[in-house]
Parts: sequence; structure tokens; C-alpha cells
Amino acid sequence: MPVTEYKPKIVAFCCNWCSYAGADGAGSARLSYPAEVKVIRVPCSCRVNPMFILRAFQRGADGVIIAGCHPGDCHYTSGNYFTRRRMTLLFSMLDYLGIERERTRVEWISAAEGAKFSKTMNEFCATVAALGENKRLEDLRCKK
Amino acid sequence: MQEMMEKRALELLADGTVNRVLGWSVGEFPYDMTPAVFRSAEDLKDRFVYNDFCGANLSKYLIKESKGEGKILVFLKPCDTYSFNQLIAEHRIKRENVYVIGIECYGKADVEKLKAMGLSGITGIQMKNGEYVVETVYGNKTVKASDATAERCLSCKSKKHVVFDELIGEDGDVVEDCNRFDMVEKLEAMTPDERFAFWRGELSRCIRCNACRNVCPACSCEQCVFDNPNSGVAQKAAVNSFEENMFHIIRAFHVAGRCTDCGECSRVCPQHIPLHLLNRKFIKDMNEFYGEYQAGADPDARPPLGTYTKGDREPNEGGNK
Amino acid sequence: MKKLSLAKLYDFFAAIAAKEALYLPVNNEVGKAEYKRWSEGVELSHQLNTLRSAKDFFFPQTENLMEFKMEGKKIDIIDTREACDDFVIFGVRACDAASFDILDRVYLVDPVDSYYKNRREHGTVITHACGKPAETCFCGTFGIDAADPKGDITVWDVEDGYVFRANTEKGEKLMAATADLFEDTDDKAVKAEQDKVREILAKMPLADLTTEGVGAGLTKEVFDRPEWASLSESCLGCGTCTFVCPTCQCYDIRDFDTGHGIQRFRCWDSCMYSDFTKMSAGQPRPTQLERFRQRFMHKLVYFPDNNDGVFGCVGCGRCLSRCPISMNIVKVMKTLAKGGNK
Amino acid sequence: MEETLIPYAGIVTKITGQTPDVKTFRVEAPEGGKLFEHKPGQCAMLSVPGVSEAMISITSSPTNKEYMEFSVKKCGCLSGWLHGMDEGQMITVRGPYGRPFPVDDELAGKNLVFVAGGIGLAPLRSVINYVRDNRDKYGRVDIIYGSRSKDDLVYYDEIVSEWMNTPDFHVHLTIDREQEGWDGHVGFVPNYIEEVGLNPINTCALMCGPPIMIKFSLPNLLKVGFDKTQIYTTMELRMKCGIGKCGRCNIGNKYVCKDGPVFRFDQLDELPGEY
Repeated sequence: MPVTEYKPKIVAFCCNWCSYAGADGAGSARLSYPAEVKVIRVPCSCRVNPMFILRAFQRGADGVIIAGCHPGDCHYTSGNYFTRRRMTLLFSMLDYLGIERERTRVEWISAAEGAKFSKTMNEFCATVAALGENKRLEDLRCKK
Repeated sequence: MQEMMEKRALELLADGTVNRVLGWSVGEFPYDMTPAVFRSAEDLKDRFVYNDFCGANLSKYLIKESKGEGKILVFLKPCDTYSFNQLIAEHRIKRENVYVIGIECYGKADVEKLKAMGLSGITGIQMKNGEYVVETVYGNKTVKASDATAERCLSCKSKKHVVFDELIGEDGDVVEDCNRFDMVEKLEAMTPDERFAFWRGELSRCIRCNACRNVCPACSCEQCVFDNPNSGVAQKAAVNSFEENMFHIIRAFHVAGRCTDCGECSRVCPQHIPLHLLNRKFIKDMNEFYGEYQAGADPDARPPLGTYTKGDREPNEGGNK
Repeated sequence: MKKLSLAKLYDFFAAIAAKEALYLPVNNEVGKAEYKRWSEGVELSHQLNTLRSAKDFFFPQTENLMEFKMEGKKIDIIDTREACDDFVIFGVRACDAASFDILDRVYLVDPVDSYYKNRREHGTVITHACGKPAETCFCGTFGIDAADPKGDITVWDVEDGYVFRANTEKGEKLMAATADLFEDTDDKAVKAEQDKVREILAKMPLADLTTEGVGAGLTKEVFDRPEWASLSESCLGCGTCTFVCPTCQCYDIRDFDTGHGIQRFRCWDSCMYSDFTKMSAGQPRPTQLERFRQRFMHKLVYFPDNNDGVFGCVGCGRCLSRCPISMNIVKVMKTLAKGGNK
Repeated sequence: MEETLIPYAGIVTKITGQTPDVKTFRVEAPEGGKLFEHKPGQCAMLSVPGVSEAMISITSSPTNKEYMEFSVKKCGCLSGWLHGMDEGQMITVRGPYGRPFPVDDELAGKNLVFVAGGIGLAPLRSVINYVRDNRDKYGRVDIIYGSRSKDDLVYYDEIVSEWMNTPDFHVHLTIDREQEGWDGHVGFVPNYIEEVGLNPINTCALMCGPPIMIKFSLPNLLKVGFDKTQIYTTMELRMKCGIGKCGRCNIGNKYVCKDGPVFRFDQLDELPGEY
């Protein structure tokens, strides 16, 4: 019997002005990133409400990553600075509740950094794959 | 204390400074006082009470009451003044319609602690000289008042009134070594597995009654996201562990930077979930990451989540062990 | 009446648990009693009552009703009900046992709620007479005898053991199955225990609470009482009283999209919540006054109106100790009894 | 009877736009025919899983043996969804719920007056068509129906082509404000009641419409000689279970879903004024 490799489900919230273009850049440079990464485009990384992250986990995500502009480069001047504070607190809280902190991540990826996008996603996928399925923030109703 | 408060309230009602008084009214037992609005001298004389069991934070009622006709007198304990100030900062209370009398407080009593000592059938509690003589149908028992002090008061952060129009009793100081983060630190020192087990045990008891939210002075939204049918999270189910996690994480997050750590959430939880430990985690993190901040202390201060610096720490760095 | 020696209580639990699920009050991590499933090593709580009521067993906080599979314009309806296994609840107090009768009057009248009925039929209730009532107890007001609870089997603490009395066929059957653990006894020890408890109850602060001013046929009089305004004034509109209440039976029906279907579930709801009666067309109960009044009118007037005078409260006292602002049915009843002819 | 709260699936075979914000949905069982039988005035719980569930009155007459109809005004969650869907869509239906109009008892042999405003005609239409199909069992019929404008009159075509041509049927239409192309009566329903000249003897009135219309129509009906025991109305409250258990539609000792929605006005007087 062939052992099917465990593929984690990853949700990536990508800022429209940088990381989303970075994903494009990765594509045009023929740099691959795992198919398990589902990209959701947001107007700014600071659009990501903590509830989005929790709901992603509820709906079966094993890892959630937010990718935004480098601090100082926000299209809206300061959005990502607020993202940074919010996510710092949220991730710390998830950790405090005993939920693996490696499942959540924030990365700053500019439109020019296709390679970084690809590398980040590959690394994040590998990290989450090593953790296995999300069991601590799951909603059994959503499991098949 | 009660006499002084009642006397002053009667004076202010009589001279027209205020037309209502927000205080506590007598209960069935010595420990179950209900917050109440008194509109006449007769009513005050009839029902007004103040004792060690008057723990409720009255500031939340002012959101509604301060919008009423005329000025209202309110009695605030030191910790309540922080909530009041925070609500002022958020423009939820009309300051000019409230007359605040700060009342000194050396810690409130928690009847649950008396009951946990096995005291039942309580018919009276005589309070004097740091002792409670608890009269029950099963006999009387004398307990040290300090043994019945509410958990939240044992780590009181401040005996100072940050806002008042006048004081009854002494104003105190901010308590520097209040140890209020001890339990948070203890949890942080645990392994993730232990922390997970701890919170699962606690949060799984949640019955989603919304008492924590409704009593919280920081939860002053006109419509809560959890009541909004269009939010996608307006589920009332208490199942499957996810719903409770979601509710409590998001609630704590929504009040982060605005929570004054008054402890009402844990006081009212019918399931005795230590909800304040979630809020305190945020407070502790914000203190460590962004500098000391006490919500409500200064209504003009920028809340940590409403500002930033260019060199803030990165989310991936982690805080716990 | 049969007697079980102190030492044999856990043998009795084991004998039941060998055949069906047994639930009993157990002290939880914060030292409060809650119902848990018994297994070897689990200890019976000696507290007067559980934080949550026993209604969960028949009317759980959340339960799935059905599922839908949606495909294009097509809807498949899937009945997800499963056969309920027999179970036993041990240690139910007189008040909670009486609450089952009240729930029955809602859920077992035509049209019968099949979800509730299913569980009710499979559950055996063993009640435990109260030995040490609390000041918040007022079951006597509603004619409930804490010293002689109903249920399929009643158990009394006596000096050197427990006395059991089967009240129903279900109870007889259960006792017959464990007959070898019991010895015959008379009712002397029970009578003594009952006398003791009734004497204590008479001394309780709420012993003289009456239903004066409320009851069947008083809708108009009570509804229009001006006191509702001050009574409801400090109500926070949370659902604590309704959720800890053994007789509150309102529910909501909601859908949850699982990503692979729609689950329709019902969950407890509270008339204290602002969205309870909210419609797109309007809100008949716009302020907490109306919502607060509804809860007490329902328990003290409407319910008796429809149920031969039986009140929708059993005096368990949970709301007295759990309400965040200590407003409760006792304060309401006393206020309504005062100057009732206004 | 046991109730499981489990609905039937029905197919919406026809959607008719009545007014700019009211559509009528024809529902049939997947194998054809009606999902269940009902009596005039009864309601059913319509639902689209994942959207919402709502109590809607059955507007078709029980004498219609082929299908059921529901007229829905677009105002909330479910109604919005229904208005956006296409024919052929399945929805779920459970019922029938509530007490009907007493068409075979108290109303039998009587003259009937129907007073309706806006979408309030929907539950009455079931009775009206039942009366038309059992014409010999009832006397003179007066229908006073008003709406904001001509476009807001539901079932307008049916009223004109069928109701107006039924023997001894007297239809009085009115709209709130003058409108081009309208040569009928202009004015509010309550006032129109006084103008049309009703004879209360051996007559029952059935009324349904917005609360404000009911509020002002009742005194006018009383003024022209009706007694509260002759006037019926149907009520609306938020409902969830439909079987008098979930507690939502509780008013006084009544549950609107089970003991209503049809009430006689003298019965309403016994309930607290909370609707």
C-alpha cells in the first residue's frame, strides 16, 4: 500500500499591493510554491481581522500566513504597522492557549520578491506539515 | 460608610445637584445586592445599601444613564473609576451628566468563598473588625474577612481614584507589586500541551450565556459581532470546543488595550471560568512589548492598538516558552 | 424500601455502569459539582446541587436536528437522529426532578417533540433527597418536598448508608437488576431524616415565600404593574438565569454551513436576549423591560395559566446565586406580592 | 402526533412577480402535487438551508389540489434570497401550522368582509378563493383592499379578472395617493371602511395588514356596527419551531404559531398589549 503523503491546508492572506504581486512574480519566474497554499487577496494586511484567522482554522486550515508589505512600505502608509501589533498579540494569545505557534506566521514580501514568496510558502508548508493536522483549533462539524 | 454615602446622596438630591443616584439596593440575603437607580429620598432611605459584598462595577450603567435627563450621582470604587475614565475616552459616557463620588475600597468580599468553606443556609453576616460572623441555620461561624476577599481584589492594581468629583474616605495609591500577572506567568511557563489542557478544561465549561460580555464596561458596542446575523459567527451553539475558543479569544481581543482589568468577567461567570486571565495576558504582552499602559488611567493616552512604532517586535518572535 | 450500605455505593454504580451510561454529580476542576459520566474512580460530589441543571440530559444545550446536502437546485434532507441508548442519572435533587415534569408539559404535549421524548424514554432518574438545603432554596413555595423527591428511584442518606425506594416500573427494574446489593429495611430512618430536613427547611429565609400576587388568570394585573420598570432596570440582558434554569425551555433553530453540507441544529436561547423576538419587520419587545417581564410572566402567570396552576419555577435557587447583578425571581415575586392591588 | 421539525423538500415551479417587492412562489412536491393539505389561514415554515427559516402564510386555497402558493415580500434574510432565486430551485417546507380561519364553523353561512392592506391580502386570499370555490356556503362578500399605489396591489390581475366577476363579490380597491392611470378610490383603508357602507348583521370581518392599518381600522369597523366577536385577524411574530415550544412567539398564555395566527379580536383583548 502506498503511503499517501500528508498535505497540510494553508491559507495565505496576501496584500494586494505587494505579496499578491509577489506571488505573481514567483509564477513568472517559474518558482513553485505548494498547491496546498490557498491565496486570499486582501487590500492590505491590516484588513485581516483576527476572526478571519480563527475561521480559517475552523474551516479546516492547518496553517495561516499573512503576507504584507515591508514595514514602512504600506500602500496606505501605516496599515502593516497595525497588522504587526495585532498579530503579535493574537499569535501570543494562541500560543498562550496552547495552540502551536508555528501554525501562524506573518511575513513581509514585496512585489519584487517572488523568490522570497516561493521560499516562504515552501518553508511554511514544511513547518506545518511537520506539525500535522490542526487539532487544537478545529471544528469537528467541518470535518468530513 | 453606608451612612456617609446615604447622607451625601440625600444632600445632593435635596440641593438639586443630581436627580438620581446609582448605587446598590438591599437583597434577600446579606450578600446579594442589586445595582439600582434611586430617584427619591424615600427610595434611598428604603433600599440603599453598601457593604463588603457590593462588588458590581457601576460604570457600565452610565452609558445609558448619563444620556438620561439631568445629572446622576454614582459611587465608584477605585477600580471602577478606571472603567469610567475609559468610557469617557471612548465617548460613551456624557461626563457632564455624572457626579462621581469615589469611595475607598480595601477589597470586596466574595460570598462564593464563604460557601466554599461549607457555609450554607446563610441568614446574616455581621461585619466588623476585619471579621465576619456568618449566621447560618446550621450555626454561626466567625471567619477572617481577608479569607473571604474576592480573588480579583487580592491582586488589586490600584486603590487610587483616577476620576472623581468628591471622595468619601481616603484616596489610595497605585499598587506597584500587585502580582496580578502571577497566574499568567505560571501559565506561560507551562508547556503548550499543559496550557492547552488547562484552557480546554476551563473554556469547555462555557455555556455562552454572554454574562461576561454584557457586564463588561469595555463591551459597549451597539451590536456585538456575535449578535450580528450577517457576521457569520452569530452562532449560539456551545459545541465542539471551537465556538467557545472563538468567542473568548475574539472577545478578549476586542477589548485588548481597553480592558482596565476590573475583573467583572470572572466575577459574573456562572461557570467560574477565570476569564480575566485572557485579558491579563493581553495587558501583560502590551506592557512588555509596547511599554506600560493602563487603560483608563489617562483618557488622553494613545491605546497600544491605536498606535505603533517603527521598531515594533515581529509577530513571529513569540512570547511564551 | 431497600438499604444499601455505605461501602456498597460504588458497587451499585459499577453494576449500573456495566450495562448503561451512568451520570452523577462530580466535583470539577474548580470544585463545583457538574454531571459527569461515571467510571471506576470517579467520586460522587457531596455538594447540594450542580452548577448547571439536569435538563441537559433531555434538552441538551445544542443538538443536531438534521442535515441538508445542497447540489445545484436540489436539496437532500438527511435525518441524522440516532437511537438513544439507555442511561441513568443519579443524584438529581427534588427541584430538578420536578423540572422534568415542567419540561414534559412543554415537550410531551401534542405535537410531541420526538427528540426530547426519545431521550426521556431512555433515561432513568435516581433522585437524592436533600440533606443540607441552602438559603437560596425555595422549592417548598411550589409544593416540592426536598425531603421526598420524585423520580424513578428516590435515595435518602441515612446514618450508615442509603435507603432506596423505587417509584416507577423503570425504577423497579433497575433495582431488581442490582437486588443482591440491597437489604430490606423499613422507613424509620427515612422518616427521621425527612423530619430533620423539613425542620431545617422551615428555618430557611425563603421558607415564607408565597405565590401571592402571581399565578393563573392574572395576566392583565401583573403585566401592567409599574414595578417592572425598576425591577428590570439593572438587568444586563445576559442569558445566565435562563441557561442555569432547569425549567427554561426556549430554543433557537439555526443552520451551520460545515463546508460539506448544512447542519440544522437547535440550541438554548434566552428571552432575555435582544434578538429573541427581533424580526425584519420590527421588534415587539424593544427594551429590557419587556424582555425581563416576559421571562417572569411566563414562569409565574402564563405557564400556570396553561398548566392547571403549575408554576414554571421549581425554586432550585440557581438564578439567585448566579445572576451577575443578583436580580432574581424571588425579588420579583416579593415585589409583586407587595401592594398587589395597585 | 410527533413532530420532528424535519421539513419536506419542495420545488418552486413558478415565480410570479406581484409588485415591485412581492413575489408569489408556487411550490410542488418533487413527485408532483401538494406537499401537504392545509386550511385557509394556516402557515408553513419555508426555508433555504444555510440561509434562514421563516413562517409564511399559505396564500393558495386548500381547494387548489395541484400546488401551494406563498407570497413573500422582500424584507429580510430569507425573503431576499427567495426573491433572487430561479424557478426549479428546491426549498424546504414544513407545516401546516397554526389555527385556520373558522371557515367551516363560525364563518359558514355568513356574509364576509375582507379588509386588507398591502401584503396582508396574502393570508386572506386563501380564504377568498376557498369561498369562491364554495360559493353557496357563504353570503355577500365585500373586499376592501388598499395599498400604497396601484403597483403595490398584489394579485391585481386575479382581483380584476376573477374576484370581480364572482357573483355577489364586491371588491373595493383603494390606493394611498393619487396616481396617473388610476381612476379608482384614493385614500386609506380605515376611512374607506366607513365609506363603502357595510352591513354588520350576520357578517364577519377578516382583517390583515400592517399594524397601523389594523389599529385604525378596528375602531371604524366597530363604528359601523361590528362587534369584536365578529372580527378576525391574523398575527405575525418571530417564530422558530412552529409548534408552540421554542417560546419565541409567546404572548400571554398563547403561542401565535400554535394558538394563532388567527385570533378573534375579543380574544386579543385578553392578551397583554405586546404586539
